[in-house]
Amino acid sequence: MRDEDLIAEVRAFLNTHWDAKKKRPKAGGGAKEFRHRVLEAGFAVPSWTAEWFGRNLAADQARLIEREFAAVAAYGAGQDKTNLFANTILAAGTDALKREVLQGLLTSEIDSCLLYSEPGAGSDLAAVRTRADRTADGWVVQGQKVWTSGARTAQYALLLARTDWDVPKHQGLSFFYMPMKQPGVDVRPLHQITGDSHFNEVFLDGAVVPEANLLGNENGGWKVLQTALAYERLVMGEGAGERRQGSGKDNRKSLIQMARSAGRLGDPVLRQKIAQALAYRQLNDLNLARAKAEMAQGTASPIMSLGKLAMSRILHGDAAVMADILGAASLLDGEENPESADMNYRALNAYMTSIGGGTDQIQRNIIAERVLGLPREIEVDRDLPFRDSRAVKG
Amino acid sequence: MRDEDLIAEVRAFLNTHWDAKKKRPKAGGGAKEFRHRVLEAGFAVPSWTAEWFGRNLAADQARLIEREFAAVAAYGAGQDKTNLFANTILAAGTDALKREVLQGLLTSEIDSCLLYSEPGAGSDLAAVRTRADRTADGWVVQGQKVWTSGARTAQYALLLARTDWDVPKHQGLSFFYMPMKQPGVDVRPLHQITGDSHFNEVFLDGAVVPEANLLGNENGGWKVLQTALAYERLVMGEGAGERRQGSGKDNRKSLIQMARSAGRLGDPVLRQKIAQALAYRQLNDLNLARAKAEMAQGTASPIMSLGKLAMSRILHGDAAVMADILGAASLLDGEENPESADMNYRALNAYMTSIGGGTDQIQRNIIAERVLGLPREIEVDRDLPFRDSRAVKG
Amino acid sequence: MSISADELAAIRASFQRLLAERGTEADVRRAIASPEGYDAALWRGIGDLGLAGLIAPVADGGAGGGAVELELLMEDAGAALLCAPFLSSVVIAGGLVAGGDDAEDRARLLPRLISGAAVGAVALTGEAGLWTPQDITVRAAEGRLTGVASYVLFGAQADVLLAAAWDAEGPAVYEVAAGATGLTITPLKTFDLTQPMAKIAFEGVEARRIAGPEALARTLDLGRIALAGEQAGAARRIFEITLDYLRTRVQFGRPIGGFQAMKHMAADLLIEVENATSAARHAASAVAQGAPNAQVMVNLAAFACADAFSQTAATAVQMHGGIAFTWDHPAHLYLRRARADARLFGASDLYRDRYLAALEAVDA
Amino acid sequence: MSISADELAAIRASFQRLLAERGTEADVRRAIASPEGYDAALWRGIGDLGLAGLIAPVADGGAGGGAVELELLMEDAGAALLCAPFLSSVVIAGGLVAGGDDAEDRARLLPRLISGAAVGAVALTGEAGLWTPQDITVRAAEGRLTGVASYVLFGAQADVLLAAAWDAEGPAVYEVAAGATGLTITPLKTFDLTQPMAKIAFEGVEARRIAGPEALARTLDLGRIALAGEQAGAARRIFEITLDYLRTRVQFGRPIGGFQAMKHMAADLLIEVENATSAARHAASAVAQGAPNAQVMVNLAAFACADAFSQTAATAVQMHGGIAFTWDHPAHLYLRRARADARLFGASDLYRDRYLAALEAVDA
Repeated sequence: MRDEDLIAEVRAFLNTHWDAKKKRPKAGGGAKEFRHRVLEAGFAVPSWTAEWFGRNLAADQARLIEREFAAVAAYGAGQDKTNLFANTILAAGTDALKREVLQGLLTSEIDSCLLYSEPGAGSDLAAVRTRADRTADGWVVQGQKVWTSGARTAQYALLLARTDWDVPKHQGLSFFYMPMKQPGVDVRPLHQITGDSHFNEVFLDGAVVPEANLLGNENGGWKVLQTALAYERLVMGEGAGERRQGSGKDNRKSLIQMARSAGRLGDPVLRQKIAQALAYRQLNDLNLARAKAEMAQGTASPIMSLGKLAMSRILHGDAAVMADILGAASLLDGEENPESADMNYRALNAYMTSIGGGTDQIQRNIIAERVLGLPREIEVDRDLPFRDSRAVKG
Repeated sequence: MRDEDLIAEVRAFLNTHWDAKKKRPKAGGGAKEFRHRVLEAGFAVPSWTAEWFGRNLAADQARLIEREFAAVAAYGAGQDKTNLFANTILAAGTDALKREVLQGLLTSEIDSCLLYSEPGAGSDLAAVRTRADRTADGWVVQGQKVWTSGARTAQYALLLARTDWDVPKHQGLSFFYMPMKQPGVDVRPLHQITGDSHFNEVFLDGAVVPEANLLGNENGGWKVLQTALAYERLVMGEGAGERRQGSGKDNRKSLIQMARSAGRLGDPVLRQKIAQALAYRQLNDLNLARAKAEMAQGTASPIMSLGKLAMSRILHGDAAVMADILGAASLLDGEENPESADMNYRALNAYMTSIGGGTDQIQRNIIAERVLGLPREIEVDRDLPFRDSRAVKG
Repeated sequence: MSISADELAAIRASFQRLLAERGTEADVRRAIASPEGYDAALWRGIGDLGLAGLIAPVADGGAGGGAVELELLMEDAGAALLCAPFLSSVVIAGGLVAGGDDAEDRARLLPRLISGAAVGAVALTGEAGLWTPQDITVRAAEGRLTGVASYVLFGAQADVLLAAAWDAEGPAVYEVAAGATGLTITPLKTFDLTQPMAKIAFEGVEARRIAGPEALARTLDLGRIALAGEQAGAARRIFEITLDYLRTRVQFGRPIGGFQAMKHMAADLLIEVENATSAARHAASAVAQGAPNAQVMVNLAAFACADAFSQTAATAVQMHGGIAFTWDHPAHLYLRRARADARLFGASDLYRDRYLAALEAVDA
Repeated sequence: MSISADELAAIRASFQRLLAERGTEADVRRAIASPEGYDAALWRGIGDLGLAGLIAPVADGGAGGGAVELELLMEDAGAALLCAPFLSSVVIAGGLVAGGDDAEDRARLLPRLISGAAVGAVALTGEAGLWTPQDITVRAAEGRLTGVASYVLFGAQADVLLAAAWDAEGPAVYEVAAGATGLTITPLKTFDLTQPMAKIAFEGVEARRIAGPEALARTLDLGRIALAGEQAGAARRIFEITLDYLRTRVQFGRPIGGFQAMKHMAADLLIEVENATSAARHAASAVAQGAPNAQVMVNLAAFACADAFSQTAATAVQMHGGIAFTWDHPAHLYLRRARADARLFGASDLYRDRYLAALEAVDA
């Protein structure tokens, strides 16, 4: 298929189904229906096979579709790149599971959440102690998870659990796609330092996972998890974690305008700080643009791994400069002081990027080892049967 | 002895032997003679025993003597605190060795140098491969040392060498006080990045150390070395490494005056940088003052361990601010551009503090482990017979 | 100094005991949620111990302490995130009243402040919060104040209310009745939860002049030293909390304090913490001794302690990881206090500039 | 663009080959010690490959390259610490002559510059080296130049000597004969050993105007992009040298690259190195395309690449430890070049401010 033909097809589709002015589906059609149309047209996951809603398109053509959708702010396309859950299930799920959930995932009718971290297994995910035991009725799960966003609404969860305690820690884990709406799953909101309860604790006490919902092999969960984590980092590096807070450009304007309206844009010391904050953000944007261009040319780009760490400095730095601009007003908070409240929220929420999904410290290890090829960390319990490790014995 | 009496005695001594105006020994007396007088008066090492040139004074009284000497810029006192070599020999030397060299060390008639580091053993000093083998004529030494300052003039050297290859690396080392002026000791200047040749490489090929010059026990060298290293760090933390470059106060004046004469003391961005640089230096001075006060009260102070690391930031930072003040002139160098040359020298020489005598990274480990009590680094070769380690086998 | 070393040790021990018993993290959380906005019980305990009179002159019934004693106790207060009007009432309001010249004012106001029966608050800065004299917008004329002040610590809780206001002599200190006509006190919603603030509008409020510019400047320096001590103490405590976690939290089969990244962050923080302690204590003794470089030391302590506490609290969250991202962990309480303390009397950049100016003056 | 992707790849490959063969560290050290102060043989090699004409118009006998091609080659030049007047002669002198309007000047000067037969140098800034137009102290009147310029790259080696000088139109570009009366050229002792500089005093020196303010501004931007590329390439090379050392240097029984402190420093530097490459390349393409945000990008690249190279070179010394403190190790050659490059066209603080101003202009 020629690029021009594909573009024409996408434009025709959007013309028919999408109201570009009002940024919503055309008269009568709801979001759900629109997403179904996108799926049927093969635009949701264009690089996938036709068997699973795709069109076998090469990556660069798939990106053309995204671009057309982005140009009119339409949703539903490009999920072969962004939909963590669908991608993981496509890669590691049984056919039965794919039939059951893929369509729902791609039309946003199924929400999912992540059950990875535990109180005792944060940076060291391989030390999880939630157990899954095989029974005639499926896998029975027992344990406690934390840092789960969306757990209250999710119908399913990607679950990391231990299925063999007598082998070293990485070798006894399995990865599941667990139904959430069942007895034995207890979701409790976690009060965060921002005041939000974006995350939850999830207590699992006899929850059941059907056999068909095992992802990858029994005790092969660590490998599947790595794929899922790589997706997550990629998305965080592109700043998805702060999309709610506005794009890079909005942010830039907001720093400059904030200083201007505070009458401080002429302050030379502040100008240095604002410029540096904006520069870090713009440099990260340029890096991502270059990485995408390099990947489009078929070269693997090491830059993609840097985004999350870079974003951490950017987010903490932005909030610090905003506090400097606001001066004493940064003491304030609450709805009556929206600029201050926004700044303070950013200052705290920046930890979600510098801690969540692997701390900056873990992230630096990963970059040093996987990108730069430096020697691995010494892991004292790597080869111990998990049962004998400090994670169990304390 | 009452403080007043001691002070009176010191003042009388200085009145007799020291010309406070001209800052030199009084008419006729040379430096050597003056140092002998100081030693005889018991002022060189007042806290030592009378057997070894001291007066058994407590630390606070010993400090009184120093203060009187410092007030008139006289030298030779307080060596119980500052003379690394004399202290090490007092602590670990045989009586024969003490009789041979202590007096010369305390009157500066004997110069010494340090033979610790090797090309393959920098941060990891315990991996030295210079060997000392016991013979009927004493210890015969074979190997190569680097980073030795003063090696060309030194009559003696503190030498770390391996005396047992079949035990783990820390357990097969011995510490010696080796005569330097002998065949088998070949000193070659090392050209540094500053252009100086302050340091040397020392090639040892059959050099001999008399049996009496073993410090501490055979194969107990690591422990003696630690004492010597602790002294060195202490002295570096007080900024001895940059005493040649002028005191803190001089430095402060020089930054402010430098900016003033460059017409840039009003530049708000520069003012922030100058103030922060001066602050780091003053804070370190205040820390040292507090540590001394705490130690005088008998409390062990953790602050003393921080000086070298703090000084590293100070020295690199000072040079950076000076470069900012000088602006384009910092491109220049050489005698024709003394301010620029001084700044550039400082910028490079700062690495002597951040690398020499244990890098900042090693220093942070030491602080974390010894001061904060955090767990030790994992050392993979700690318990291996040295012969089987990567330092030998590669 | 009218307090001997032994007396000081006893006073400090009693304060530490009080804080250990009635100023725990649970107490802090209760105070935050209370309608008063501070820990009234703990405040009474401070009064009972006579600590509200710490720096009031002995002649006025105080303990006669100075900057040195104040700084040390503030280290303890900071470590416990004290939720009580100590800085506002004891240090600044008390300092201004004691620094005034009129015996009648002192007799009328000091006893209530010294006993802790009254909460004192002082409106010091304008709405811009710039902490320059020009930023004070309240003006005094014919015994009445007009203008707006903001960021007033314990402004809405005050029984004794003072305000800095311009008159012919410069920024002087006036007293207004807490319920006076023309006074509008608006509690502010603050990011830090441990120190309530208010905005105060004066519309021709009747006022009585109680001290001049010099007393104001002197008292503000005392406030800066107190705040520096608080920051030094708080920085040290959150650092210790972090060290404990590093020693006990196990990941990858060993305590996370064994990893170099954590060790190196901890070593760097130790320098900050020690710097803060040294800066606060030396500033206190420089002021107590009337040293020629007192202004150098006060300005140095102002930004060094602010930066040290901010950096330590911020890094502590990172070093803890996820657990410190939860509301129930104390790290964010320190972080909030650090961010507030760092702006309470003006930002570090301001003090850095003033420090350099003070050095220029000393060297000149 | 008159150079195709294939042609560019071939040009770059030939340059890289030349540098690998005749621009080694040993060659750099020889050049530094040479009486010429640069690598005359390598410079001839550059001329022989036609690279001195890289950005000259095809019509003038050049290769017709633009900012994008220039930036890429400068990455290679930076990596090898090129000791030759490429920036001075090819980019700035060549750019100014090609940017002039007079066909006779172009015909007289360009062929010698393009072939590499002549070394070109341009006196651009005053003795203060502030890199503002006001800082240019040379003035042109009645065809004669008076004033002093400094920090002139290859000023003492120049065959073709140009100078920025104020005339009625603003800062314009004049040519003077290399041996002209009234010209005093004093070689400067520089900290960086790889780029010679001179101070040039003009006392009524006969001069010919060859280009106006616009050509000067345009060429300076090209110079900034070239310098940014050089810094990006040099930062990457010294980073790679450091990585090699981390992988091979064994202490405590394992390669030092296995220690977290080293890993984390390396990861942070990788961000700086990638930032520099992205900034330099995007600035080049923004200028090549005449993008509306070209000034944003040029100013960003100016300080981002300077800071990245400076930080990478400085940290590289620290990461190597003692070995990099020796003259014989190449790290200090990179550090010296980094410190020079960061001031060559003005300091990072200047460009940060200009970057913000450019953003304000774009957003306005």
